[in-house]
Amino acid sequence: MVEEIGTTPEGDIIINVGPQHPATHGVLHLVITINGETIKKVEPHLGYIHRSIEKMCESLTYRQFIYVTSRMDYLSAHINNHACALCVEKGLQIEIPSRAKVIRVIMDELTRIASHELWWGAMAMDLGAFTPFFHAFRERETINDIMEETCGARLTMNYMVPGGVMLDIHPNFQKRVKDFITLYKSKISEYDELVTGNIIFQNRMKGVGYLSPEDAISFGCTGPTAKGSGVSSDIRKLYPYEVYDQVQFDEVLETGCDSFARYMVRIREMNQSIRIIEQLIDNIPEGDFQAKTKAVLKLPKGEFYQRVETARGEFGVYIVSEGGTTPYRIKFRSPGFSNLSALDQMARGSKLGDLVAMMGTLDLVIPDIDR
Amino acid sequence: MNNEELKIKISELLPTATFEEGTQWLTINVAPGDLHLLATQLRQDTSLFFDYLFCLTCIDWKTHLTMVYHLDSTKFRHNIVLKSKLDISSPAIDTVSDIWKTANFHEREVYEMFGVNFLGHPDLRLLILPDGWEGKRPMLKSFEDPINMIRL
Amino acid sequence: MVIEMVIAGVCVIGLFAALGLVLVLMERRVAAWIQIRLGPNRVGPKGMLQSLADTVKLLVKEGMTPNGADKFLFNFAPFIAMMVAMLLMAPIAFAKDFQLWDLNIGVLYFSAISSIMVISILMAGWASNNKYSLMGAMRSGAQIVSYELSAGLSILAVVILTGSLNLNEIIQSQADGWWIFKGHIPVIIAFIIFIIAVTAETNRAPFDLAEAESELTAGFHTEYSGMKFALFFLAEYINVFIVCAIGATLFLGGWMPFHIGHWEAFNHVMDYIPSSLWFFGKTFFLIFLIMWFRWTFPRLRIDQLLNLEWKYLLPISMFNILLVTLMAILGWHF
Amino acid sequence: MSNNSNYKDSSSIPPLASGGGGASSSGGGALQYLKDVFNGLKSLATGLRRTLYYFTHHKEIITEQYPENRDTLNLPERFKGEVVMPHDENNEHACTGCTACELACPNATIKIITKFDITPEGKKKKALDKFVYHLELCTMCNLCVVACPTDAIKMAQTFEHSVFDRSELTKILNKPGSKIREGIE
Repeated sequence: MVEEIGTTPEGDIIINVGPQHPATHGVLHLVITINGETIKKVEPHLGYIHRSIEKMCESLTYRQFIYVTSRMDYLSAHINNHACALCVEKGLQIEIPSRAKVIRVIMDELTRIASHELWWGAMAMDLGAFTPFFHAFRERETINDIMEETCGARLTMNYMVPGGVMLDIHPNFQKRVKDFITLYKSKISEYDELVTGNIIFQNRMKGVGYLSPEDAISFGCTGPTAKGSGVSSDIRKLYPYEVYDQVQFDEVLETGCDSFARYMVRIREMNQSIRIIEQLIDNIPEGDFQAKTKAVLKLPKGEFYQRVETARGEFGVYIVSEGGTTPYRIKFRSPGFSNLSALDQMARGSKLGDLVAMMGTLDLVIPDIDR
Repeated sequence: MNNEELKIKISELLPTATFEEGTQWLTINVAPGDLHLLATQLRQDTSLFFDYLFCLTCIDWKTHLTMVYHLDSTKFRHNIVLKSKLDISSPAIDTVSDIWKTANFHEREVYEMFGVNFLGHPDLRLLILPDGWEGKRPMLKSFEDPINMIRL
Repeated sequence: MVIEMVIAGVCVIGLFAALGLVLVLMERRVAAWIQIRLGPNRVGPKGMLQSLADTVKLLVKEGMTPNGADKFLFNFAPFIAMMVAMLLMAPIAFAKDFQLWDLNIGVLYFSAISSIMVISILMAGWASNNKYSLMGAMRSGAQIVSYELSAGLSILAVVILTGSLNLNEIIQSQADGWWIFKGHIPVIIAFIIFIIAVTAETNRAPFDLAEAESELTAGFHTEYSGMKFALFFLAEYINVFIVCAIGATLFLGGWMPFHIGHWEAFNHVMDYIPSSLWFFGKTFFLIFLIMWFRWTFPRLRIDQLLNLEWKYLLPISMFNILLVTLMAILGWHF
Repeated sequence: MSNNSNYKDSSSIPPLASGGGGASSSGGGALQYLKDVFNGLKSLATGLRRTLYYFTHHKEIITEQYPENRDTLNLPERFKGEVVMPHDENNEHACTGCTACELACPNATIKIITKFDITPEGKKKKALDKFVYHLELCTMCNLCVVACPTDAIKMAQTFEHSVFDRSELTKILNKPGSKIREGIE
């Protein structure tokens, strides 16, 4: 008859959430211990999509390894590529043309909006509301179309190269981005109507997944996860790169420390990204889109670290060079990996349904965690 | 604090520490035995307050391993890098997961990829690799796997 | 007598199949339009035959029984779900003078039989030998038992006003106006509570915790496949139809046309519309309402679900019963 | 919450979380209770109005009916579908066989086989024999196109690459009998 399996000596049930589970958005495997509906422990098991990108990069040249990083956090592909390009440029000590800088920042911010749009839809779907997913995709598709026109791909662009960007922007680029901003502004109020203001949603989010500011720092949480706990961690503000020190934008901080605060950070961050794009889109300087670089790039012996802000938090590229054409060692500090480590602490004591809300607001991208 | 002040302060805390020149951030070489003590002081000293460990990794130099800790302070926004040389045959170092909780996962990753034994780590198990990969240390330069690795 | 029963039986089974197909298609269309999609448009004209194709697929699929499952209960559970749905069909008046079983305690019968539904879900969840299923079943048990209360109390509001448990008499009492208009505020409150409670009772989103696909993969029917799953699926839609039919009967006058007091001419025109059309129109309006909820709201958490019932719906409906009683005694209704 | 209180118990969850699903009450009198109920229902009605709008406005539908709209499908000219080698009307291409693309490729997608042609002056000259392109390995990173000194290859806008046999994805890009265009070094 029905046998007793998968229980702890205390009589708690052990459940495998994932690797094939609708709420883990990929192949995340969480082993959770529950007592009734109450979670006692969450233990992530990773590696289902681990491709050892760090080791792969050791055999690729400094031009080649950038495209691989699009496959990590595929929703922030531009920003990952950007970080690698910046790090290589730091090693080569070359200054890139200001046109390239502005294009890069616009692309980054478009990526950030696209990523947050997808997160918004997927998170609402985790909570059981399917409709927002499709509505979010309407706006996201517009960004993807813009990317496709200029970069030639929708998801893994490989557009940032050491020295600038691979191709100049498409002649339609500025017009289409402005069209997108108009569309976005007309639709963003629907997001509040459908999800943010909804009483069921607020109750599902408020007070769920408490993460104190001290813990957020200690767990190395960054991006909206830390900002939702009131921890200032925006690399764009703290250690500005490219033209972020020349544009006006606010670092979004919420003090709720719960899932709703993290949700609001992302919604407000999209508006800030729009603000940055609006400042830059009409002021793309004329000139080259790429600095002159040698055909074969060789980094001097040494160590180079570049931190950037992706849609999920701080992304770091650590290149150790021995002076050759390929990196001796590359370490990618991915935001999702650190953010995930806080999940256990957040989830203990809450209900099974809350776990979904927490994972939703951590915005986990599994290839980013596994690398 | 700027790099010079940090240098003086850290020299006071740990006289045996040596500093690297020409690096992006102040880089400190520490003996593995001194690391945990220095890390505790770096975290707790009110004028240093390195509360944010943003990167923890390991480099295989074929002759030895180097543990690298990148530290940031959310209060003062100064950064330092701690480095510690480990023996390649049986690498071991004190854990810092009691100081920074993020080190828990990062050390587990380094443990399975480089085989570094973190003394005092609460939960030193495989995190990313599947069962049966204990002690294989796939990120070492000497690692060979004819089945899963494709060389171009 | 026997021939009558056979005819009725065949009709009910035919109605079941037809309703299942129509409702599934309707659900998919409503979902698609709300989600700015087109919906099914491949099979048949405008995708009309999509649900038929799905049925064929489910029919030919292997109905697997997991190894560790309690085989008898596992295979029996979907049939209970279906039987309950069939039993509930009996007292419903589909049109004027068209009722399978004119029961003098029709309302009570409905309340009693619909509670049995939970047994099939508990059975399915327990017998599957799957932790997700078990949790879904337990959730469903807590949920259905709780929401029975407020569903019952809101039905009671109409029973108090009518003074009868007979569905036919309840319909007849609405000849000069439906209860939702005649009973104004208290009946409207009762109607809203009824809709919320039956949405929960039929395990529909936002109360679909028993399935909760983002938490429990598929809840109590995780292990079911093929025709056994189809029976659960069909039972869910039939139940939606039945509760909406009951709602239409009690609050919106069943097959009774829309009448306003003594406007003889207007009432006469309304009488020309066939009574079955009135019944199905009202029922499908309520079904649309429930589908509309499903595609708009996020799911509740289990403790919030129970809070909603015990802290909000139940006190309100108890107070409402008081109001209705007062109204019935003092004759404040129209 | 203090620094060290690691694991919150359910009592430390702010009151909102334990509030009802229909509304959030954290104390207060009957008036507050009714207000919560009303505000809750209002927020639900806002959402319902939005979805009803889309239910009734079919012009907003954004579905692309893909196989049917093949003819009108317009891909941007930069879209990276696969690597092709354009040939002109004389069956001539611009590839010198310099292997710059082969070196630039991160996945060994391109393999260039060269041969030696005899020029009219009687000298031996390196020329392209076969440009082997493994589409199944390609990640469309565009590095080969950028690396090509003579613009001999470019990205095509095709994207329907499914085949039944994997070997069909290995392509030879230079057409049979083609030769290098005059004047390209």
